[in-house]
Amino acid sequence: MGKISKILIANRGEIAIRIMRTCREMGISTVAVFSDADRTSLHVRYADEAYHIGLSSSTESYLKADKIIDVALKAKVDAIHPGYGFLSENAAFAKKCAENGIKFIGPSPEVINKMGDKIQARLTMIEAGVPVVPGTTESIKTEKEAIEIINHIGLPVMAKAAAGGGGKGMRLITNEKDIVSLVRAARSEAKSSFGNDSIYIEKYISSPHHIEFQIIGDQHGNFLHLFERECSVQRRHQKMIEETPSPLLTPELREKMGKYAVEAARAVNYEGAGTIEFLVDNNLNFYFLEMNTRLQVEHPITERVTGIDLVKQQILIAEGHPVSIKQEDIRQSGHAIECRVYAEDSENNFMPNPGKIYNITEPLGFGVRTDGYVYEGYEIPIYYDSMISKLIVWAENRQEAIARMKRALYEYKITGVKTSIKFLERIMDNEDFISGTYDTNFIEKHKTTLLSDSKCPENCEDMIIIAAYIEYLDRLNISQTSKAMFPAQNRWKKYTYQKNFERL
Amino acid sequence: MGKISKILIANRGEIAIRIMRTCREMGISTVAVFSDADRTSLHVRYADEAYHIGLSSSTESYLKADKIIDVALKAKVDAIHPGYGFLSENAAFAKKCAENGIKFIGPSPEVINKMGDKIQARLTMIEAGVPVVPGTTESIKTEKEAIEIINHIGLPVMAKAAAGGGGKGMRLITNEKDIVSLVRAARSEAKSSFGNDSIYIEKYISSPHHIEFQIIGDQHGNFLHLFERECSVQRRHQKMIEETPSPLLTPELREKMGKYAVEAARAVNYEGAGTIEFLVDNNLNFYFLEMNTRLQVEHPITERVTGIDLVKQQILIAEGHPVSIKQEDIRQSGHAIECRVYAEDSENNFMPNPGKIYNITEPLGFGVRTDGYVYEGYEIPIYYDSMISKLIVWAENRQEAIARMKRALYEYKITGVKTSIKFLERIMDNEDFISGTYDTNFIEKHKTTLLSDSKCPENCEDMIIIAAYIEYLDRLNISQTSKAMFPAQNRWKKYTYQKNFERL
Amino acid sequence: MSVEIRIDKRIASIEVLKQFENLLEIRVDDKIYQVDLMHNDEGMFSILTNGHSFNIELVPQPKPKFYTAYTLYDTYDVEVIDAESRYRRNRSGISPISSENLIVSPMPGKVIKIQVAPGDEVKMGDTLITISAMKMESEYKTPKDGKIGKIHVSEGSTVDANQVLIEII
Amino acid sequence: MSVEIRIDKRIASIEVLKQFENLLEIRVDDKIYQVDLMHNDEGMFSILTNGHSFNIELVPQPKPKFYTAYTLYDTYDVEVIDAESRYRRNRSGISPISSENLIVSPMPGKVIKIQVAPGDEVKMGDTLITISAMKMESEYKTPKDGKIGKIHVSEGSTVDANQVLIEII
Repeated sequence: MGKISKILIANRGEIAIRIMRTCREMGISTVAVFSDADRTSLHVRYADEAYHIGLSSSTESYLKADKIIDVALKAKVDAIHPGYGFLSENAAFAKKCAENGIKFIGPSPEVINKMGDKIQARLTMIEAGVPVVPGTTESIKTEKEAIEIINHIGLPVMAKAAAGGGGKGMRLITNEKDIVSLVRAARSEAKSSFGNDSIYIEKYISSPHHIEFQIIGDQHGNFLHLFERECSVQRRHQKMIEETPSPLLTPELREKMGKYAVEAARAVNYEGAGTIEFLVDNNLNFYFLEMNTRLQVEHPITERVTGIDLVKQQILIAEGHPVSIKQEDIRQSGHAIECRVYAEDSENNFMPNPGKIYNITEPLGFGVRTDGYVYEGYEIPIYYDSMISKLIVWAENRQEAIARMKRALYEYKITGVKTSIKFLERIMDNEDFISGTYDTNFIEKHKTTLLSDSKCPENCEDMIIIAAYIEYLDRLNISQTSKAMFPAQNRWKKYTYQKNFERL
Repeated sequence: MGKISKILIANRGEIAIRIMRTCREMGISTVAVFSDADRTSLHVRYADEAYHIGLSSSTESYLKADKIIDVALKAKVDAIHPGYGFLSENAAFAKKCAENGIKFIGPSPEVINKMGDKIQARLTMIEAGVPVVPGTTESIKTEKEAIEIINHIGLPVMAKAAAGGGGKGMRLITNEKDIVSLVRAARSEAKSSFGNDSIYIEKYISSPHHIEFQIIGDQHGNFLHLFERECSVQRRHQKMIEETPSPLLTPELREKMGKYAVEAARAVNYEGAGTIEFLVDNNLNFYFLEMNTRLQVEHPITERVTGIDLVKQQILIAEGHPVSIKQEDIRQSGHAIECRVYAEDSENNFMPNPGKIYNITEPLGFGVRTDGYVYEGYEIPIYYDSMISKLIVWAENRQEAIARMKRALYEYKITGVKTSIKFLERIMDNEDFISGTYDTNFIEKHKTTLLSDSKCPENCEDMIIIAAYIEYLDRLNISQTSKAMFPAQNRWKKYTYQKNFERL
Repeated sequence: MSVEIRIDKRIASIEVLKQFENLLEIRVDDKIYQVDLMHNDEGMFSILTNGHSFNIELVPQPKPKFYTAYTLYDTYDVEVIDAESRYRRNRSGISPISSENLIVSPMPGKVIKIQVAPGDEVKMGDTLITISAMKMESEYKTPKDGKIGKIHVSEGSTVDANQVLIEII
Repeated sequence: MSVEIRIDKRIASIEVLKQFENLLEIRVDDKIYQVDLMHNDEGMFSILTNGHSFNIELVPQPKPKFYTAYTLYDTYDVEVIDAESRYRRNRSGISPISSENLIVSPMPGKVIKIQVAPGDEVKMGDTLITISAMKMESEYKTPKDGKIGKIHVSEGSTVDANQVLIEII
């Protein structure tokens, strides 16, 4: 495969835009696809070309492999970048791309199959000598079978989508009476997220650390890792905060795990960017959890400490270039943290909160990066993920990075929908987080303090009362005069509420 | 001086906000001051406290030392950060701060006097053995005297504000008949910018490179430099683009100039962050030009390649901490470029273009930082500088940095006022800029191609015509029905223009 | 003109004492403030009082005179209570269906499944309806024993925030 | 309804041929386009035609039916010419004072100095007035010989963009 001049991005939201940014820097044309609900999404406007592919539900659009291949052929693209989620780990889609002479930016269908199917991946790792979490080695296709196996392994267990990732289709089962309903929920979510309701069961390791290694491999047998990401701050089994370096790892353990990660990539002759996820317990034992054969949501923190544009590497590798970086030259410089901003109601069990964005103020300044896709007036669709942006900060050390993240979260204002911003700010104030002594049980452990309502300081309530009153008077004023026909030069009003007071 | 808990920022615009960001990260309270024209400026809303200090004209507000000291005392601040411009290089103000027990964040009044007065600075450098540009060694206070001296040195010469900096109050004189009017203009601009109409005259070095070194010094006799900034892309003697490393410097020359910069700082026992500006000719001879005893507009590119927050260093030094960084540990990692976005009409001799901002789309993503202060609906005042934001990119190497800057400029959309964005984009496409072979004559040399109007590609005009027509129909519609009372749920309209077509 | 402002559960009285352009002297309950107040059409307020800078944004709710107020720290429910509101309040009395008799969707979403039919007897905790939003499914249960009344939605339909889904008699 | 659109110096005729919701078939001069067009109240347009994505923003000018159009590449002057505009144009004939008889400020600013008085004789190139904006002073010179007519501003006053400063008779 030679030079890529045009790429179709088979995705939406922030990741579609993030990929297009690198394409533009590389002089590559971009093609967007969109569902009914996404006609006004930013990725449609950012792309050079954009094509409608179906109804709002992702099974009727972003998961329709044939339709996307049709568009790719029509627009004459050289390659398809699948982003994360949707078809990114779908071997059949990767195969169809190849059959139609389109480069799928990612590993081969065989590798996707092997690593994407969590059960096969476990087997591969067992063969390669990497420690794995105890559990089933076969896929479970019926509810009955699942229940039998759970009873055999013994509670607590995790039920996980075999085709899954990103915390979707995953349920922790600790109580016998919940087995049926939770297995059902996991299978139903697996079906709706990945189009496949197979699940598998693992023994549940209580309060582990979730640490993953970024790896890349090219078509010439070069494999290397770009260090780890600590992803233990999770809610509903979805990551909320990631950082690198991990405060848990020692240099020795980092080197050891990095070597295993590279070996895992080599074992399947991996092409492109991928992630090896490990569970680490408090005694620093680690277990292979799964491999994600795609770009990860949290890839920007790795980019920030290594300086390497991962999407650019993906494209260069897809073009057939050998990786030009050497393992010993990759440095983990400074400290990076990512916070995921979800449209959700943290106080109400992190319930998704789609709706219309009223105003946005994005944080800026030294060491701050925002990867988002929503804009003022945008109506967040109910059909897709509730993550609306990622806030990434870098600083010379962890302490400074936390201070910078606090500042950035303070500046970040999104009104109109509820978001996780306040909740994330409280995490930055949490002592366990500040000291770096936390695991995947972190949010559960600190629920009470993290959800405590810190109202604003002295007189602030009174100022809101004053604002509401002025707003009320101002509206009265507008409806009583023809002022609306002569808008003020400056939208900040200086005189409009004067008239009312004369009557008081 | 001990811990600083509260800082008054005696400035406005992007630099006031940039300083407040670091204060917030350090847990320091911020106090803003504002003129009549700036009540709705962002720095007023960003600060913890804000006080009105006078009329719109800067001589009646931001240059009023006494008024600012009054506010500082009233708000009980520990220190004043002057930013750049305004009172930042005003020794009398620094002295007044000290007299009132307020720490001025910057060097002592004596050093400001010595280095801030360009003529004394030249003398100091001559004594220290640093090469300087040939010219006057005494301040010129009258028009008559200036003309005599110019006739003596011989044209071409530069007339410069003795108290100046930032290209203000500076005129190139090449033609005898222009001497009177240009000397007048320089003095008048010097007066209005710095409150002092003294000027000095230097022999004009044609097409030099403008390269400056960032230095810092603490109260304990430690002095170090943070490498250079190449600032040769200028228009109207004001910088437009800066980058680091400079494509001109060799490692040997960099080391040599860095040593001179450190010696210059040591010669005056400099405290805080400062800049040593050099002119470099094509034979790599360099001359001390001037020292700026304050934070520089273009400081973010230094922050980006070294990872060091310069405002944080300023504050730590003001608190009396010794600098904790060692010269040999400071790395110039990757490549950073800054583009200054001015509200100006590039096609019309870079005429300032104040007015009301309609919409803004800021560039985001990996390696991109925007430091600005305007927002949608903001009316840019006519009283202050026309720079509305700075776009800073970083990449692993210069070529990638240029590609990233092009992408960022492409994404950056400001409507309502004319800006330099298009002009900057064309510079990124210029072959001399791409190859790094440019000097201060760059813009003049490439004026024709840099101002050429590249209209948008095929069919684009027709799309504008269609948009205008739909807008027209939509407005007719609104004025004919009471629709305005029932706004659509989504602000993107799907149906509103249908009605009209039924009549067509 | 006597107006009160409700902020979350607090109801405050308010009165403007003096005004010169954007400088106001204003009383909130028993405190008197001098404020420098600027605001724009989008409900953004910048208030300076005694030097302190407050940024407040009022986002209008579908019901007139109801707002969500955003500060840098938190959000509040705000309502302006004027003569008209008071008149309406007094007239309306107790709502015919109190809120605990209604299953309401707290967010927009899509109805995946309705587990009951009108007339069904239900016991506290029974699941009545499943709503999906952003790939997360939520089951809504009845907070009390009772009989299913009117069902306002059907399977596959999309619902808005605060829409009534099912009545329990 | 016959409407023409002027874009910079080009005047184009336009006609909608078919429409279904936001999908339009539309003729511009002699070309026919199928477009998928979305826009909002702030004049932002997203147009897809033949797959290509165009982003256009129309910023209204003080004069009705006049816009500045922003694409990702450039800006254009746009005017909608309808029956009313044509009627006005025909009625008004030639403007009593043609633009070369007027000194107009191209930007907002402050009048620093007026070098002439009504009735003064001036020669082409003479400086008439000095305006300052953003710390840069600009001198405005007369483009022709003539006599100073009305002066619309005074020293120290602020001026808007496109404001008439001085008339030359």
